[in-house]
Amino acid sequence: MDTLIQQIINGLVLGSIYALVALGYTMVYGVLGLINFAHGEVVMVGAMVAFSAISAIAGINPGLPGWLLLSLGMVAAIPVCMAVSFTVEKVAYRPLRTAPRLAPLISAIGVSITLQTLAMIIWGRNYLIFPTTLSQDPITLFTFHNTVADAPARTISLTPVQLTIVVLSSVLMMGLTTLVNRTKLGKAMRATAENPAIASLMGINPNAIISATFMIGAALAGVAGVMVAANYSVAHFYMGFLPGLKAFTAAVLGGIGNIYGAMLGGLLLGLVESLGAGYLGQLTGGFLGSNYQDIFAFAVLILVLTVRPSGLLGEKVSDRA
Amino acid sequence: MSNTLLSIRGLTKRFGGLTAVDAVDLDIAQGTITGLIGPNGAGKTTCFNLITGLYTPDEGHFQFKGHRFFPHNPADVAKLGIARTFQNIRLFQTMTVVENVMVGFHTQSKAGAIAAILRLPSQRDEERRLRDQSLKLLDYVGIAQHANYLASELSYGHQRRLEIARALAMNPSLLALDEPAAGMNGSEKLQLKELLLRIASDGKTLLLIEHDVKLVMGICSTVTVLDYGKVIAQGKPAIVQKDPAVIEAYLGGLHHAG
Amino acid sequence: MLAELIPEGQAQAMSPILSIEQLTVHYGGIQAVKGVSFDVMRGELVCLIGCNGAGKTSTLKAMAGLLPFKAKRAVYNNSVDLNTLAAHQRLALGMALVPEGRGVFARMTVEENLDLGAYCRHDQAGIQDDKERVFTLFPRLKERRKQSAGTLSGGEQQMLAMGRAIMGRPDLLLLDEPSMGLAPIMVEKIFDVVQSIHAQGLTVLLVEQNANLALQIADRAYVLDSGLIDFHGKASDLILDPRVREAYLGES
Amino acid sequence: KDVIVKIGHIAPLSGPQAHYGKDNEQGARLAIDDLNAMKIQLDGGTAKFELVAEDDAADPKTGAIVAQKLCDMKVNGIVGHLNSGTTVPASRIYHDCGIPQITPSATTPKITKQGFDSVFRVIAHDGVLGVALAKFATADLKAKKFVVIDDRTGYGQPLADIFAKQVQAGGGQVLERQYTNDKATDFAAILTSVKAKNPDVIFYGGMDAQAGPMLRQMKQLGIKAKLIGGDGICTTELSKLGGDNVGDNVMCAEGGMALSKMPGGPAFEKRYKDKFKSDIQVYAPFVYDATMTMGMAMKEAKSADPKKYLPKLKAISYKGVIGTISFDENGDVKNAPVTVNTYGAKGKTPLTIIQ
Amino acid sequence: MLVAVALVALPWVVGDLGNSWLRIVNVALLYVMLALGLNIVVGFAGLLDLGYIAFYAVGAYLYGLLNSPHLTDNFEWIAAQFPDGLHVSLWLIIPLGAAVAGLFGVLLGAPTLKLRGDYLAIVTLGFGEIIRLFMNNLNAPVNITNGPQGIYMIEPVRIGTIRFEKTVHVFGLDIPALHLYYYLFLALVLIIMVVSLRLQDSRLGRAWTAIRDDEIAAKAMGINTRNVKLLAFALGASFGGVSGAMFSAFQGFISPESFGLMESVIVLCMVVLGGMGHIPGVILGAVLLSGFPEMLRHVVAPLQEQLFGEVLVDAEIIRSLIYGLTMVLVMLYKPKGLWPERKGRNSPSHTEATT
Ligand SMILES: Nc1ncnc2c1ncn2[C@@H]1O[C@H](COP(=O)(O)OP(=O)(O)OP(=O)(O)O)[C@@H](O)[C@H]1O
Ligand SMILES: Nc1ncnc2c1ncn2[C@@H]1O[C@H](COP(=O)(O)OP(=O)(O)OP(=O)(O)O)[C@@H](O)[C@H]1O
Ligand SMILES: CC(C)C[C@H](N)C(=O)O
Ligand SMILES: [Mg+2]
Ligand SMILES: [Mg+2]
Repeated sequence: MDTLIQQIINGLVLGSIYALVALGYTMVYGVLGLINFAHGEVVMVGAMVAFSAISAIAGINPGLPGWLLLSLGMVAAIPVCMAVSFTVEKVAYRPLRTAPRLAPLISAIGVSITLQTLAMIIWGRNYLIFPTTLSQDPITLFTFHNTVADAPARTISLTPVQLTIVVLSSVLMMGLTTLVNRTKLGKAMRATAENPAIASLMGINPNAIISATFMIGAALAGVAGVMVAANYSVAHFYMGFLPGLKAFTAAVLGGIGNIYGAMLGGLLLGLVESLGAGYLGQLTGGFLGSNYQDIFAFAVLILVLTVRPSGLLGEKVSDRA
Repeated sequence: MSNTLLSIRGLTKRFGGLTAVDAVDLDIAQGTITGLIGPNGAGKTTCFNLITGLYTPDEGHFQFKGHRFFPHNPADVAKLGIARTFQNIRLFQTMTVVENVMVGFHTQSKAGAIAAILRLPSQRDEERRLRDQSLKLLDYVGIAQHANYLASELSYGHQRRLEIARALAMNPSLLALDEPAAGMNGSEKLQLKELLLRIASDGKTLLLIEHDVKLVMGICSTVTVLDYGKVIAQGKPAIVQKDPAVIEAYLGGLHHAG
Repeated sequence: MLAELIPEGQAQAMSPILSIEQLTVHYGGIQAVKGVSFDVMRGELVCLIGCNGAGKTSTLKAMAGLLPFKAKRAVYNNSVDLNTLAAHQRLALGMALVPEGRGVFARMTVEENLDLGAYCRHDQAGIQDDKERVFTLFPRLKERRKQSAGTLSGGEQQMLAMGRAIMGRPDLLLLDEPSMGLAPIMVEKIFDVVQSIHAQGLTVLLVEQNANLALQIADRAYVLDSGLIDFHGKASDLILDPRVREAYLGES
Repeated sequence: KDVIVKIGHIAPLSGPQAHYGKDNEQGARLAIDDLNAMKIQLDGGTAKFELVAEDDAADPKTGAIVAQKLCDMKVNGIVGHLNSGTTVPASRIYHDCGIPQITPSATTPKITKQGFDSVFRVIAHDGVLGVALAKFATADLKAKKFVVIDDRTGYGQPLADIFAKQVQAGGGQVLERQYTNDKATDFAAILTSVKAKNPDVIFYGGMDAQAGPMLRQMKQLGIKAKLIGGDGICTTELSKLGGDNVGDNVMCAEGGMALSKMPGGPAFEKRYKDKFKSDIQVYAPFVYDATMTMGMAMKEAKSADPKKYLPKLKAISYKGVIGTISFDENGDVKNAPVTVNTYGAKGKTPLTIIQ
Repeated sequence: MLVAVALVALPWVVGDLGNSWLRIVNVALLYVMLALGLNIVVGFAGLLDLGYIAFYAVGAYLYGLLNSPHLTDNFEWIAAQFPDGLHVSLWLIIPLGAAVAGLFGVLLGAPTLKLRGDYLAIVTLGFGEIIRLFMNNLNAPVNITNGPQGIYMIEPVRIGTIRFEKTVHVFGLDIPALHLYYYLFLALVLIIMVVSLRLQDSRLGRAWTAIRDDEIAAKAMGINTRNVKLLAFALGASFGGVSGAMFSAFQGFISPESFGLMESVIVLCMVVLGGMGHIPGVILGAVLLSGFPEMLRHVVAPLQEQLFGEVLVDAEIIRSLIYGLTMVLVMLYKPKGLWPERKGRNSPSHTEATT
């Protein structure tokens, strides 16, 4: 029981991060139909910039409390991420608006390699130790009574960092939904998503909307990057790859282009991975272990897509003929 | 009727709460031109989509050339001998005009992967034959001079003609045209009318959705009028045209007068 | 020369809202519009007719900023140079296009589409009034207000596209084949609408294949052929012109 | 007169393992400096050693291309590659063109069992390390219950397998096998399930970049078990990567003597830091020794010609930073000592040496 | 004709510059096969496949398992059947590799049929990863793939009595194995190219393009989209399988790390960068993207040395940077690829007609 609950918590923490990153994928996909392969790199940039900022600030003013440092780190990281994303869109994607569908994808892959290399030049190849800002000591939420003597305490716990991750991403996600549904910007985003040319006839500036979309996604990715680094205490130029891949998977699972889908997909993927790693052994009588965790996750994805070809919440694109 | 090519009974399609096609009965006689008209949103295109297997009917029975069939899958329907054009033109944009027509010959040809890889004489003959026939068809619809353009480079009206040529390539028993005259001016419509009549006189059966009343009334032997998914009138054009319900729902004053 | 073509009543409003000289439009290496000149006077209903592929759509798209073009002169409202204006800046200046093939936002509801038409406006009350006006013009849209536009029938989409343009309260409406794919009763309706909004003072540049109808409601017309203006004149003259009758009205 | 002696060094310098690669390269650079300082006389002149450093991106195919390039260049010897996966295909190429190769860090046992007499290794292979660690865990630590985790790489998996097998042979019990990958940072799920098993010892077959965060997460979950692992986690970096959960609960083995125990050890560490302004990652000392060993063989042979110095290399006995290096008939370093380290206030410290 | 002479002479010319160039050429040829295979799926049929490398892996493992001691070492009954070890002839392995990979293509393709565009991409990506993960993990409970350690000692290609090893005497000539591989790969590339060209310009090729342009219209033309798509998957996969088998033989060692996601991505880049759907373009893309980084390897460091007298920025960093930026720039300036197909009004025949 304790294990199950703990695994669910693990899954939620992981899933919150996936969801934050997946939102960026989904929003960009939504407006441009582009898989922004370089989105994972924005996560990395967020972590790296926060690393530099926090190290610098803590160097000047060692007495500052952790939460403040972390916030300052984010304040530094978010604009940089947004600027990077803005520039990338403008330089590498915008000229390809009318190009064949795969051209921007290849451009994005090129950007991804470039950003990684730049990060390697700026921050070096080594793993960076991300300063501890929020405590990583567990808060015990619940203790079970032991039935066996001398067994370790059976507890359910969560660290402040993890708590922050979950809370922060929930808040951000709620904010984003409001933005997209309630504001004019949101409507303009959806219009641009469908047809930028026609949107421009409505007086919407598609370029501005697309830039805004990229920057919002980048801000979320930046937050995710900082939180990932804070949670695992490491930052590395390659750290964007895995969350990027996972978040992309999550976005598709939920129905790419749909922001609720990204959130649901992210959380679900986190849970599937966590429960898969934790229980695959038991489920298969020890035949398959956690080495099949990713296979399991992909199998779930494929299964979902066979039943629902547009993801969980993706709208069925009606084929009017 | 013995010479009924396609007969439909009780065709029904619902989208959520909306019944787009509501218990439609339709008989198409061999060798005729049948008109399907009705106000916008009446369910005409939906009928086409149902007959050609793009949508699955909620209810309905079909008989084609005297045999029962159920349109599950567009490819099967096509093989059966029903070809269509689309209201919102659907050409193969990156292919040339002549290639588009050659795709239309898909069911008429058979060379497979092996034959193609080995360039068997039979395959080469077939290719040559297809190309020749395609060019003839393009000539037939009057756009042979654009054979090597990309389909996307054609203007709207020419794209419509290409769609007809592509559908004809399937050598269909029934050719279903969804608003072929849309976007054409009066004289172009006249040319189209000639083309359609020629196709009919060459032995094809036509099912025609069209909003140009003059055209429909001029060439159709029977007309079915849909409104809100239901058949509100059916019969000879001259009679349908005078039906008050049709005037009210579809024709309006202008055409009534003229 | 123009003066004599323009109906008496409108002579006082004889300032051009759109003035184009030597417009050319290219698609890659292909020239679709090869040097077209025309004017639209404030309050006029001008009609552009021509065969398939004559370049009508290309001309309108160029006006709306959807296609790059070259022109010796392309001036809107006496002062605005269209060469320097991005597409999205035009509606705010009063220029709206209802594109060929309607271009409704398929994944949005009818109502959202209408709201987007008023994207540039900020007068909530006025927007609401105009929406009601659109719904009165096209009751079908009111019935379908929550349906996503992609599932509307062709005719319904055309109504929506028109309605959406009206929501922007334009001064100049560019209409690309509004009757295409419409039932006769609907064509009648659309032309009524065009006529009535024109009567209310809106300037209209209408591209139509249904030359017969178009010439009946237009003040003046230009005839386009293979990317060039063949001739132009008063609509009431052109409708009787044998060249027009043969080539565009389908009478021999 | 200078005689140019080219030593090829190959490691991933781009991609996710670039930090290990650069570390290795820097180890080699130090050795090249030292060799040059020694003004070795050979082939009728003073040897001027040059390092040809190449990137194989940890990709076997690229590794083979680079190997071919170095063959074409007729380098005098090879130090590398870093990964087993690149070393194996490359070794065939070096062998075919008769260039001796010493790998400083590729630890798969098979490398030296291909029957190539020109392939050497200065590091204890996974067999040695795994067996030693298992002995240590069952005999010294008296641990009974184990959970074994590996990163599914060509390094971590065999090491973990050998450990698990040996532990069971020694009467220990492997409660569970868990797996992760070499790019992961989140281990909460597998650790939660490990926690339920309540082992004495967790063995990790993998690298420090994963072991560090893993240690932090063990603490977060309240896991008290000890973590032990091989040379991949046996780094000074680990104490930083793993934060305050890196102490005497962590034990790791490395082939060779502990750096701090060797005469040249601390000095080497300091020189490295001074020169490259960064900490040693993992294998730099091994690369240094491999390069030095090769240089020494040339010195003894008075020639940089492979045919001449290869016999000397086979028979060499060189006192290096990590211990005395001499090779057995396979080319593996002979009775390499294995040092088990733990972590204390001053970072990594040797605990015992298993001969 | 000139081209033919050039192609035959190439290895001797290039071989003189250094065998590494020839190895680069050989690897490029393997990529050409891969890219041509993927081109069928992506370029012709418009199905975005991000897991294509799985078929390469299947071919590689098939060859590896059937031509190495791995199976006989691990399965007694196989050893009993084949006391001399497994040696499967090239004439059998090529069709077998194509067939097995093709079968996998169909298996992978089947569940993706209903999916569109980018959903297809992620599912294929997932399949690719699943295959790699299976290869990485199927070393226990029975050791089928040897897991992350990969398969060693894979025999080189053998045609009759000729073993593609070191230098071979044929027709009284001494031909290095690299040259023989070159001719073998070239022959395969030519076959695959001709097959591709013929397929493209056929009823099937048109059906693929039709599906790519408008699936609904294609269906309405009576095209059985399911079968035609599966055929694309199968044919594309079979080219990948052949390429993989050749890679296995050429390399002598394979491990799952050679078949990661990035590899699929790179092959996709080759197809798109060269000119999707256009066979000469795709070949160009494959040659460029596989050769380019290796060319940079030979250029970047020496150039810096010439210009500045020393290597200022690490060569591999510049290499990655140029590689990434090139992809962006090519797309920006040539969004349809470096050598796209020209059809329609812009086609060569049309421009000729007008001038
Ligand atoms: N896929 C769908 N989902 C929901 N509603 C649909 C769908 N397809 C059609 N409809 C609705 O069904 C009704 C009939 O549409 P249909 O396209 O058949 O009309 P139509 O008679 O062809 O009209 P038009 O002449 O304007 O083309 C319309 O109200 C339309 O909104
Ligand atoms: N995207 C395009 N690429 C290449 N050529 C094009 C493109 N769009 C249109 N054309 C060409 O430009 C010319 C003018 O086309 P346009 O669409 O402006 O004509 P139109 O007068 O609107 O015709 P229609 O009445 O058929 O709509 C035609 O010859 C057409 O083939
Ligand atoms: C850097 C390490 C992962 C190398 C490892 N020792 C190997 O044999 O591959
Ligand atoms: Mg319709
Ligand atoms: Mg037009």
